[in-house]
Amino acid sequence: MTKNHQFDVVVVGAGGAGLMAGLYASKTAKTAVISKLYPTRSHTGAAQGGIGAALGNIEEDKPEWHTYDTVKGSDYLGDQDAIEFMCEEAINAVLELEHMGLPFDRTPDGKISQRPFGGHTNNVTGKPVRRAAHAADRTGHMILQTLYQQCLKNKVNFLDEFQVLDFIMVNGKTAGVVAVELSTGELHVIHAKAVIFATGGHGRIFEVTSNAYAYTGDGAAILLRHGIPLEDMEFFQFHPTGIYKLGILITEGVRGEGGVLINGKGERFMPKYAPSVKDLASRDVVSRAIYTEIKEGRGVNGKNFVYLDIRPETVNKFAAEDGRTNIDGSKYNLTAEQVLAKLPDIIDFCRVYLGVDPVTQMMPIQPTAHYTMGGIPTNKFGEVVIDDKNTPFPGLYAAGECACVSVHGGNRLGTNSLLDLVVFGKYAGLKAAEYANQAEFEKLPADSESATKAQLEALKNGSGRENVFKLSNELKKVMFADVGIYRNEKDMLSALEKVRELKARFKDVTVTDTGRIFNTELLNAWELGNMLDVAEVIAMSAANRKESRGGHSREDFPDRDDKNWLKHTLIWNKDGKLEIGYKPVTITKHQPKARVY
Amino acid sequence: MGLNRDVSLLTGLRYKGQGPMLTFVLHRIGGLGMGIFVTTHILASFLGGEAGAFLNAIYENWAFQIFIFFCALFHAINGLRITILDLFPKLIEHHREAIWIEWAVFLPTFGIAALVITMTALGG
Amino acid sequence: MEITIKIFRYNPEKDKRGHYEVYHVEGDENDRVLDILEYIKGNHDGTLSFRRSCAHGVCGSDAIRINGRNMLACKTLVRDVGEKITVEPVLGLKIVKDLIVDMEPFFDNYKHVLPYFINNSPLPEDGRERLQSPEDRARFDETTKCILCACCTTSCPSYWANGNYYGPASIVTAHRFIFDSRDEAAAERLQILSETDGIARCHTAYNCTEACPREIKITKVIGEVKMAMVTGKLD
Amino acid sequence: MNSSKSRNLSLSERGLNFETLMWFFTRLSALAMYALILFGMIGALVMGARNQMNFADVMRWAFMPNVTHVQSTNVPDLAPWVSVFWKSVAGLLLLVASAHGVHGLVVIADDYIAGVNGRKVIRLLSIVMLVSVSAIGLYVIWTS
Ligand SMILES: Cc1cc2nc3c(=O)[nH]c(=O)nc-3n(C[C@H](O)[C@H](O)[C@H](O)COP(=O)(O)OP(=O)(O)OC[C@H]3O[C@@H](n4cnc5c(N)ncnc54)[C@H](O)[C@@H]3O)c2cc1C
Ligand code: HEM
Ligand code: SF4
Ligand code: F3S
Ligand code: FES
Repeated sequence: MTKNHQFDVVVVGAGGAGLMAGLYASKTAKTAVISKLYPTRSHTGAAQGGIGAALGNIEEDKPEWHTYDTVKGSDYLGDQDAIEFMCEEAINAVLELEHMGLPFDRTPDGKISQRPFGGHTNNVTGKPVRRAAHAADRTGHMILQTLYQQCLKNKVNFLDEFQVLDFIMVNGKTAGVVAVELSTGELHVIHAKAVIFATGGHGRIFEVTSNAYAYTGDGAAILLRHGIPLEDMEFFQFHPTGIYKLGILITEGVRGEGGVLINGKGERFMPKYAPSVKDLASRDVVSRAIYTEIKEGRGVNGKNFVYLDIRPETVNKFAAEDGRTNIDGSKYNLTAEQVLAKLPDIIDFCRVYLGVDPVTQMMPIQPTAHYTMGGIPTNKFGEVVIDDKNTPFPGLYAAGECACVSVHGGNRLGTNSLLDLVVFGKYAGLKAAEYANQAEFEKLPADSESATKAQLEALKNGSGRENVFKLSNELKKVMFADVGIYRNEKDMLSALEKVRELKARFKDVTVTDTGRIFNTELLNAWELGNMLDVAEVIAMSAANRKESRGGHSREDFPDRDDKNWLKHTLIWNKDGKLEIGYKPVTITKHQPKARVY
Repeated sequence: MGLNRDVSLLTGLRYKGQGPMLTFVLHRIGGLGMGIFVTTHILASFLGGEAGAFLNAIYENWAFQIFIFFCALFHAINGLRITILDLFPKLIEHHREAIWIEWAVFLPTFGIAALVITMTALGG
Repeated sequence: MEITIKIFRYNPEKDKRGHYEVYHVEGDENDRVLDILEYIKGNHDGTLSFRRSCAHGVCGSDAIRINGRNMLACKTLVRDVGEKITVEPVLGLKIVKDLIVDMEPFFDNYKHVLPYFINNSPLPEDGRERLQSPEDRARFDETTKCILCACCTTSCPSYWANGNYYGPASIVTAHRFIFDSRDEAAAERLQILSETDGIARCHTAYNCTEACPREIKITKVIGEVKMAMVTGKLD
Repeated sequence: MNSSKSRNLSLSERGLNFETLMWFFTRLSALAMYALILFGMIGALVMGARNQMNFADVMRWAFMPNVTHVQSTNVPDLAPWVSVFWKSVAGLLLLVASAHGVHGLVVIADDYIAGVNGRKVIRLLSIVMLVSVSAIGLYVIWTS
């Protein structure tokens, strides 16, 4: 049995991007927000450190500097028109969040407080600048809560715990989505004029990850199956500081507050790799530095981790060496109380999961898979564009981590993702409503849910020779080892082969749960299908790009190659075969130059 | 479909709520016990006669006296703790210590009283 | 080490009532209870159902009863609870399947207390932020941490007795706004909480405070709201 | 900055309804009972209870300074105990305690009975109970 619904705009995903889109679309169009998790469970809630905007609340800052830092951070792969747009919009976006009630931390004179973050600099002096607006170390949590609350206030329609399984496309236009209601197992066909995908990333394809179980790349995989390309999928960010083994994130805010990285010999090593901003270099740079230390035998006790140290005495010693001062020029002096007040959740994570108290002990950390730079290609209004000429697909939008605008290019700057969500979520919502208000509903085909049914049936009726849990573990291992922080031709090709083998074996998977109500086993299996599809795309895009840029660093091509590779990768699924194409990068003011921190 | 939300008394009591939940339950029993006691007692004095004598016989029974004394003393001491913490919410952070003190006052007092009542009852 | 884990199982499509199933798995004292559940789902019984997402205690999906007390499966390590573990769904909400309960009533209660920022005064003329001193911001910091996991509400004896009670989580949310110096609807929220199913149903049983994985001192927070009702003081 | 301006709600804005007032009354009556009980206890001791009464009797007197409670002891002189003053103290304690106790029962009932009608019945019953217990109690105190 299938249930039908009709909305002008449907938003898939209720994280920061989805809620912002829902909030804005519902102002003028009949909108529903669909989410497989209850909205407040979305991964936006995990974001810790802050949201970037050149508010200049503490010291001089300008959107132009923010733009430049973002372009440089992206290793010149970001589209500069979109970056300019985002950085200009940033200030109002953050102020709007404040007006919605978001409890930002405050400066002594009552303004939104800001802290330094990796790659944020004063363009004149080159010194770190305080740009990350924050609410303790749970900025994402506060954004998610605040946006959800505003949606409740504005009576936005929610379909909670509905998982979207397919996109309905009619005559090359958007017609809706197919979703399963988790609590009943019933399929729902949701007829819509416009659909906005905001399903987040796919970091769960890696073994050590900061990402949620829900990060299985559903949105990207669904659209890929419908012939929509994915952009720059080889660019995946590995965050330097994840809790050893578990991958749980330790925010860059720790280094923003003065924390330093220490290797197995007890030395601070970042000055070697980034002489001017040191521990606050861009993430790809720091992750590689840690890896290099470990590879050269300077991990702790020969293991693959190093320490992050926020103990006040260490911080103050190095702050004095670096000449770091407070804004009024006085000596930088961090106290244990300040650590507790500014980083309460981090302290809590370390105590719970490591039994380590960061105020008196060092934290064992290793790089962890963190953020999907690539994704569904869009322009700066959130419209999905499907070719190298940026032709929009009618009625289809994407925003947030699943989208690739591209403002993050080869490497995302810390705090720019939350910014991306609110800015592009808003414009996707506005544009979708505008489109829906002048478009007609496409006629739904009679069998809109049949493909979905077939997919699910196949999972229920496989031969049972394979097990979802084992396949996904194999996938995670190979992706982390071979398409991880350092890459080379041989490993990537063998990974690609392995992923294809896993895809073949996936056909022999059977789910044992035959029930309808909360059949999480079935949906986990379906999600594994998405992860495999996405992983194949990543491995193939990565093997194809023969240079090092941002998060994509190759041992066999260690340098950036602007002559041949200053272009976005697009990858299509044509009848089960992946095809690669390219589109140019938009460059306005900032010509590529060497990237040193 | 699904199992209903009812929580039986037994299931509820088995929840490992630690000290404070225990004081909550005992406070409730104490309040109820006293309420019943006072009502019956007043009724007994009022009615007099046979019914009165019967009720009087119950509450003059030493075991019942110990129970009532338990109710009264616990309810009074715990009630004072609740009152103080409620009127000064800042102190609620120290509720564990407060409950420790409470037991430290209650147990010896109740112990001595129970002993006295029992000895009087057995001795007389 | 070998971990013996007893799990409450209920399949709504087959069973009339729940039962327990015991599993023996190899594990480490640093494993999360969630890791063990995942392992059992992957290797022993795929039908075992529970909610989870972030796996590090920030999304609030996996509130369950472990050894008789409410906790997040992802924030509880074997070393905290020992190698004999009993896992059951939380109390006071309808059990839908295995460890999954119907959260709707919980969120309905949440929606009851106007859980959103209300300020109808004009914005600052320069379009910038409303100002707030660090002290005023700190006043409600504690209650901004809530992840709506329901560990508190489903540990509350008063909520077990009466599902109409708004429950500690709703009061925590109300507190977050009542004591925010920028918010203007404290009075409405206090009126709502003064209803019979509101704050009067709290008898300071402290189970909520003990259960909160975000270490919010819920009973204290409730006490502050009660006193605000009596004194009218919001700072 | 609009900070540090203390925020206060007027009486009508606070949610000071019956429920809240009774919550507050329960705490105040608890304190009042403590005061009265201490007063009774000191009274008993001053009047020589130390010599003629045992611990349980002092307690009895404390919880209800009522002459009938003394009759059953071996205190010979009942005269000071029947004064209007002690009758008033006993009466006051009775009133406070029954209001406290009856509302306590309502609180317990409200925990389990959530229906609108059920709660109405409870309130009605509680008023009947409060009035009758107080009346009977006062009668007993005054006439004994
Ligand atoms: C630990 C951590 C810390 C971070 N810290 C920062 C930071 O400090 N600053 C910063 O800028 N960025 C940070 N980030 C990155 C940032 O938080 C994320 O990129 C961002 O929150 C993604 O938001 P989103 O709205 O795109 O997706 P999400 O918030 O993850 O939402 C995805 C939504 O899609 C729904 N969904 C998914 N698939 C389906 C489906 N098939 N059907 C229906 N619904 C579906 C989910 O239920 C969910 O509601 C951090 C990320 C992590 C993991
Ligand atoms: C010194 C004497 C007393 C003190 C300090 C005291 C204190 C309190 C307090 C603070 C409460 C509120 C508990 C809560 O809201 O959680 C309470 C409840 C109650 N009291 Fe008393 N009390 C005293 C005497 C009495 C007497 C004499 C009776 C009986 C007639 C009584 C019956 C009750 C009842 C029935 C409740 C409700 C219990 C509940 O909600 O669980 N109390 N008491
Ligand atoms: S107050 Fe604590 S226990 Fe209750 S819902 Fe919020 S986080 Fe969970
Ligand atoms: S457990 Fe319940 S009774 Fe009050 S203190 Fe917590 S809400
Ligand atoms: S899985 Fe997110 S809180 Fe446990």
